[in-house]
Amino acid sequence: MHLALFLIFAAFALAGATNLLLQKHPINAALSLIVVMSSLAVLYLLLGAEFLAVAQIIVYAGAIMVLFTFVIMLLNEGVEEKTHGSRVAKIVGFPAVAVFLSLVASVILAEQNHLSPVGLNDGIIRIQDLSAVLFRDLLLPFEVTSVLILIAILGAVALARKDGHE
Amino acid sequence: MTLYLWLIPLLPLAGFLINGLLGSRLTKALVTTIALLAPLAALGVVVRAALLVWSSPASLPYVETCPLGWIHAGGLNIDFAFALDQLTLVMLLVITGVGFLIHIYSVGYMSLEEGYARYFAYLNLFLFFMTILVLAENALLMFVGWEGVGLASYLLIGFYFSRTSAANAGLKAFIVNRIGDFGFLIAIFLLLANFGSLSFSALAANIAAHPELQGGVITAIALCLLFGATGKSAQIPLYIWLPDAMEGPTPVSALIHAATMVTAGVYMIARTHFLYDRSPLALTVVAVIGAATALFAATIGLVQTDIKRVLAYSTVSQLGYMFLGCGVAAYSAAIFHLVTHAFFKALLFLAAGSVIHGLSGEQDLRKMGGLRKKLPITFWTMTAGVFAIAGFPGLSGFFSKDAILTAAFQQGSMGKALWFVGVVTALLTSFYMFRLWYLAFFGESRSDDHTHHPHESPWSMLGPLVLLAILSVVGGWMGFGEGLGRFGAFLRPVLTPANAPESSISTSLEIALLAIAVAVALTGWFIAHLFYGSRNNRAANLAAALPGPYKLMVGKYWIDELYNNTIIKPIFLFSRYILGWVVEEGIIRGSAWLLAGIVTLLGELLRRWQSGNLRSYAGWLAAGAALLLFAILSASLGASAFTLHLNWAGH
Amino acid sequence: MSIWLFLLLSLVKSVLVTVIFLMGVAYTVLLERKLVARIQNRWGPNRVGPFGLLQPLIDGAKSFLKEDVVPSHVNKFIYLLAPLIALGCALLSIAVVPFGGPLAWHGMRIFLISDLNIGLLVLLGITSVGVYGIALAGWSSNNKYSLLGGLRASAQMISYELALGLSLVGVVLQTGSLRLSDIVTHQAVHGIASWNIFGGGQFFAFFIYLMAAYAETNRSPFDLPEAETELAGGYNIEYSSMKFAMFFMAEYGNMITVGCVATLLFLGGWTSPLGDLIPPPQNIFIQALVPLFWFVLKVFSFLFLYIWVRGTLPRFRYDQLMNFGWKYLLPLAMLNIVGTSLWLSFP
Amino acid sequence: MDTQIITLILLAPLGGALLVALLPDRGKLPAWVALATTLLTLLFALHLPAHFNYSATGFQFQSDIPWLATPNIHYHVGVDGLSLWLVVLTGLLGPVGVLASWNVIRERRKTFYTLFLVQQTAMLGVFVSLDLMLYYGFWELSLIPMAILIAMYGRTQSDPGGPKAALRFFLFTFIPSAPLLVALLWLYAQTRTFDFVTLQSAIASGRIPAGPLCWLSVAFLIAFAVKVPVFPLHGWLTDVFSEAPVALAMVVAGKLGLYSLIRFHVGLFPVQAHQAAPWLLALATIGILYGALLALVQKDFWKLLAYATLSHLSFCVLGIYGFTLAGLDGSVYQILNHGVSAGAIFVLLGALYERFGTSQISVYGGLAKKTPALATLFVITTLSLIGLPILNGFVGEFLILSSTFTGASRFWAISATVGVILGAAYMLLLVQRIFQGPPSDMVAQLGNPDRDYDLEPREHLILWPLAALMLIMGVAPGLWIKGIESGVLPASQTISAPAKIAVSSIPQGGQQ
Amino acid sequence: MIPSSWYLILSAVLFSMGVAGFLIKRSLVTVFMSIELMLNAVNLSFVTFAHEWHMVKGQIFVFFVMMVAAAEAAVGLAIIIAIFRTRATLNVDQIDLMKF
Repeated sequence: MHLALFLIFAAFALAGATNLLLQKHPINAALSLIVVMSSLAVLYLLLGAEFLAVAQIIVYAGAIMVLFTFVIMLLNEGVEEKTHGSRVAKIVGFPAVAVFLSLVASVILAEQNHLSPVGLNDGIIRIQDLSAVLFRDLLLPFEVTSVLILIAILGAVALARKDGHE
Repeated sequence: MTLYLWLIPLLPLAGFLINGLLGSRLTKALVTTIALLAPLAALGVVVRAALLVWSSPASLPYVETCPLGWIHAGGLNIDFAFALDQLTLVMLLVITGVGFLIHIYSVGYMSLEEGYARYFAYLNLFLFFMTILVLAENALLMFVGWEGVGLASYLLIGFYFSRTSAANAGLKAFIVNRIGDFGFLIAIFLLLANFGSLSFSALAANIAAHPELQGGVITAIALCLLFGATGKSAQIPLYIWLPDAMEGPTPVSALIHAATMVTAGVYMIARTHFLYDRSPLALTVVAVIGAATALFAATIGLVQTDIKRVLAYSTVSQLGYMFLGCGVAAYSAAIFHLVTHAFFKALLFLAAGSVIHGLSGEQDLRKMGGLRKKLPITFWTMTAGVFAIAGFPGLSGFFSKDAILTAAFQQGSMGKALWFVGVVTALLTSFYMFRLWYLAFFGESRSDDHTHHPHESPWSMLGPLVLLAILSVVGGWMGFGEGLGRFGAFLRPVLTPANAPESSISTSLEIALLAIAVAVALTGWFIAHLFYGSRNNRAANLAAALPGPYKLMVGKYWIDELYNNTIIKPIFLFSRYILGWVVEEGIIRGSAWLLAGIVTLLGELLRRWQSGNLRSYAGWLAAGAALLLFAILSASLGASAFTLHLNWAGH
Repeated sequence: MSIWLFLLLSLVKSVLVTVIFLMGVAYTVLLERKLVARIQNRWGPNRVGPFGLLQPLIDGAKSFLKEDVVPSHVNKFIYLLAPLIALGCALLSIAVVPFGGPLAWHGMRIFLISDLNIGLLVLLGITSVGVYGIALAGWSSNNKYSLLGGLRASAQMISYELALGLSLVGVVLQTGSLRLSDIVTHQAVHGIASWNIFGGGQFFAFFIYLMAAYAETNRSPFDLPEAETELAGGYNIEYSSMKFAMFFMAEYGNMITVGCVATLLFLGGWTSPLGDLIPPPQNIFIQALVPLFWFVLKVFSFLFLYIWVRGTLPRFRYDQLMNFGWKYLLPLAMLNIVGTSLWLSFP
Repeated sequence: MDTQIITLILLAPLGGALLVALLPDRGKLPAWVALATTLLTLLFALHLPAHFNYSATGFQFQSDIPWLATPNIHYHVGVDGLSLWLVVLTGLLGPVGVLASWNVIRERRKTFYTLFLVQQTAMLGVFVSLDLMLYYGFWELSLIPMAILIAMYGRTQSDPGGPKAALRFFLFTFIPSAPLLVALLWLYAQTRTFDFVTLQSAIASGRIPAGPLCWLSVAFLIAFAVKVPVFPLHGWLTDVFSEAPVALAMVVAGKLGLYSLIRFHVGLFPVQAHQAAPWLLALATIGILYGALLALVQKDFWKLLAYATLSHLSFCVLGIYGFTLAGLDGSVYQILNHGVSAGAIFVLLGALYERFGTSQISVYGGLAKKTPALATLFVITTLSLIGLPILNGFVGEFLILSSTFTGASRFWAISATVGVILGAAYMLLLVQRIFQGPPSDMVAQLGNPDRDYDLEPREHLILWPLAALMLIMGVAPGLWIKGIESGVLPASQTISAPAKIAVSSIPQGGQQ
Repeated sequence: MIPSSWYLILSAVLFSMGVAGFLIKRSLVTVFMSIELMLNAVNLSFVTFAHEWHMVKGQIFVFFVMMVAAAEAAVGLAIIIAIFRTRATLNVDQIDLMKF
């Protein structure tokens, strides 16, 4: 069952990602990204991270991607046209990506047997534990992040406001 | 007993500060009172001291030390210490006395000048430093006075600073003096290095305690000091500033450049004679320089036409006499000549000043003449001065000059040569002095403008003249007798050379020498009369007959030009071109530019990287990531980073 | 018990709940029409069946039978996808709602499809995804009114989601759990006195939740995405027949869902307002049905409130809406959290 | 109080900077605030000599607060005789600088005074910090505002005057301070501490191998030598002098570098310093003569001043690397002298530049009639600069030269003494060309005759105290030297006893 | 029971796809999306390791990543709007003024 779920949603994720790459239209890309995120949420669930799973949905799917779609609608962005900006991206970038992927994969595969397998509901981390750590040990980072977000909101407002009035 | 020596410099200083800082706000009368009170009070203190000392000579030398020291650093301790002994007392009397007279004279002379207060402030400042110079108990404090009087003379020579020539003269004086001071400084360093002390008494004691010390370092010190002295006292090779110094107001020439400051070198040699006594070589050098300068300056004086310059060169030559005296270890004689010279040369200058004042600024002898009637008092005082310097019997110059020559004559064959030079110089001296006398006062006026008539000076100027005339007539008698009589006796405790020449020469020979001296003086007068006594052109003929020597003398042997072309110009050229262009711009700046250029070039190359295209950046980023990862993996050989993490995680 | 039995039971429950839920939706529509009619002093639908009780069936049939028009200028895929998302989210959210007492069979609760210990969060998550339906619909139908409607919808829903979530925090703080049934049982003790809205002192929270819920479900007075008078129907202007019906059902389904949530979180869920005054009945069936009754009662009273407000209040202007959301509701919610935590930390 | 006073001294200008930054840039308000601040700082700084224990060596008024655990950086400040008067001098130059830029800085006063005060803080910090990392921080901080201000307020309109000079200054001073940082970190890696005293003992104990130490000392030496500047590294000086505002130019050279040389080069690496000494003596002497000769032929008085400064500061270097007590006294004293006299001359030249708008000496001439007070003060300052006795310059020069002669090297001492002659030459030449002689065209046709071109009260307020200070420092150097000596005593004791050759050793003395 | 390396591989692949998306996408918005994709991939491996070592901190980290991502999205999108306002395009190949 676990295997099945993993395979299904991993497939979803990969499909979504591929679609993201292939789609020419931003809105479709956004949708496929949403798919990826949702399936990732399920994978989190499988990994026993309930809270994160829901947070993934709420924050990513529910907020961030909505923002994306909102912006896409606002700017009414069409299909992206084909332009040739830089050769570097092709000449250097893709081989680099390939190398990178192969390296990481090799490491992971090499270290496979050091890793313990994942059961369906082992190592579930309860929200209580999470919040305990978050609000006791890591209170300061938490607060700092909140300040960061506040600043981000202000910055966003400042940036997005039209220059004309006030 | 306390002599309040510290008051002697401080009173003029007070005068300087008052007049200098707020002189422009005070009334002229007030300025004058302050300016005159300062030296008068100083004179009073000196006279009081003199009287006290006279009653009890045993109390000398008398030292006053300022309780809070001056320089106490790293083992060398130098205090503000004033010492009074016979030598100092004599000098102080001359300085304050003559100085006071000249102050009075200046009141009349400068009455119409602007910068009246400034003038007197400078004059007081000079007195301050000069008294410090003579009162100083240690070499460094003496150096303070030494440089200070240089400053004062700089300021006073450049008094008419809007005249370029005056400004230049002041600058020249200061720089040349600095060059001399260089020697003085080195001497001080040597003293410190070898004796660890600068106090004259301590030094004298040290030298006395080490009879084995002869020549060597002592010679070095003595020569360095001599170098300093030549700078201050205008001897070869550093005499060149003194004639130019005549740009200053005449009283200044009288006070600083005739009577007092320029004699500082003589004073210093006398003060440190315990060093010279140990170094015959140094003494010889002193004598030779003195004699040479005397003759040399006299020859130049023969043909000068500016009345003040004639006097200036005669000053140089008289100073040469004093050095000659020091050089033959006849210190008292030198000092004696110093004193008499202070009298008559100050007199001469002041009289010349009176003439110039009467002719409203005319200094050229060729434009004078026939002033005997118009300026009678000036004429008579001047006459006294001329006869005194020419060395007519009974007058002050006669005694002192003769004392020096006699002392020289006793110094073996070398001494004879020096004596001969001295005699020749005496001849020349009397000649050019009488030449001046004739040109200025006899015949009829050669002035080209007859608009304004020469007028006698006010009494504020004539008073000092008369006083000085009297002094220079009778002043010599205090040195009359065996070994300079009373004067010598007074100075003996200080100035007896360690190795005194024991030769008291036979009376007959002494008479002969006197006769020669008198004869020489008369000859000079006669020749002068021959040439200038009546209207003729013998002088011109002679000049035409000997064009070479004449040009040479008129051109002052082109020493100035020589220095200018061999030292000053090269230095400037070297600095401007070699240092300024080659080294500074070329090497130092150049290397900086080179560095900057290289950096810029690299920047040019590297900035191409920044294409501004997001995707190319992304490409490089990815490549970097891959590279980094590869590096990390290859770094953790075998056991890859991963297992390390696992172990760290405690699995 | 075996995985297969689990799946089977879940399936059965889902089907039943969905059917009942859709029926509920249909009759909510009827209820609204009736009530609004009475408010406007009319007789609403009363022709079909007694008191027009069969009206919903007719409506349903009508929307099925209508021609399904797909405009040519639309982005077809998304145009079709949007209503599915909307309805799907609406239906999904009911899955975690416990609508009956803790009666269990083979260890599985009967009146609850899935009992998650993060049920509340899941609810929020699903609601947050629900916005896509409207937004995409508005965009894909390639029409300026609908685009405006979509933009309005997404902006408004994102903004009010914050207030909504924050208003629930107070409750969660009091219970210490995100499991809905825990929250309910936590309020069960003294009946109405221990409901969060009263005993829990979450009255402001309830108010905020109410407002936010109106906005989240695009109901008046916040129904700007579909403001007929200005946008001629907003995001669903290009939709017809079944697809339109889907949006319709989604909207009312959401209404019911937020009603359930309000009931669970503030109004004591299925527990009786009288608490233990009435001794629990012996009969197992009555014992099972009494809570169900209470629950439905509460939900429908909440829906009544909804409709009442719609019938009486005028529509906001958009800037007013935003101001209200960001400048009043959000700070109020935060204050509520602070107050609650203080009250909890100093009992 | 005694432990907090230094912190107060540091905080006063910093707070002032903050205040200026916060207050509006309205009229002269920033200038007034800055003036008040600097005066307050001076007041605090004067507390130090008042309560200083002159008999004791070592640091006083210390406060040592751990700042960071890793790396182990402390806020450790304190003064000894060496830094005591430098702090006071910096405090004194604060108000002088503000008043000097009173009218010169007309726009963006706020920026100027803020940065000026920050710079003030940084310099004070350099003098008082005993933790090397703290010191380095202040050191860099002292460079940055300087560079910015030079770039912003470049004097000549010939763009890019300011920026170019700033860039040059930046390159010259920043590049060498990078090796310095490396050296500091290396030391830390070896000793796990940045504390000056600990490091000193650690190095003295010989725990650190000689080879690296040599390199470290070189890194230190170069970083400081550039800032002094020592002879070949003075490329930035002329540009900065001819560009920088007076208030900054008067502090840019000298103090910091020389202090750091004594404290951190000689203090930390005595052995290496000894090895380097011959070279430095040579360089110093060359610098003296070179600067003097170049000053002799400059046509622009800022450049002249730059080379003069090179010459004067080389005297200090000469004194330091003679390693005699008197020499070190003299050097530190000469730093103070230079601070006072150069400050005055800068204000005076700045006044000239402000009035007549040119630094070409040839344009001036015969100015003394128009501006008597200016001329008088100029002459006084000049005299102090050329080391006329009973003014401050003489004491320092004499101590340095005599101790070099007796203790270190007669040849260099004599050569350096030649510099004294040249010094007099170029300074008096400057005086003559500006103030004496017939009035030049520019002076002759000065704008409106009724305007008074002489000094304003503000300038009198700056200059007369400085002039008085020159006299006092020349007559009673003991007041300062007794403190300085307690400070430099260790620096000289690690080396050789003050050179005093006993009378008994005369015969072998004296070969020139 | 499946090996957690699978999750890791998946996350690696997703990450690489994100990078690739960054490289090939022309529209600023989609480029931004690719970044989000990378973040998600990394989050996945975080969660995996958190599960692997039963460390809460791993999940906390993801939580923080999410928060930061939210902030970043807000600012980033605002920037994008601003860019669009000025340059009227979102094509990264035409937005390359920030070059030498």
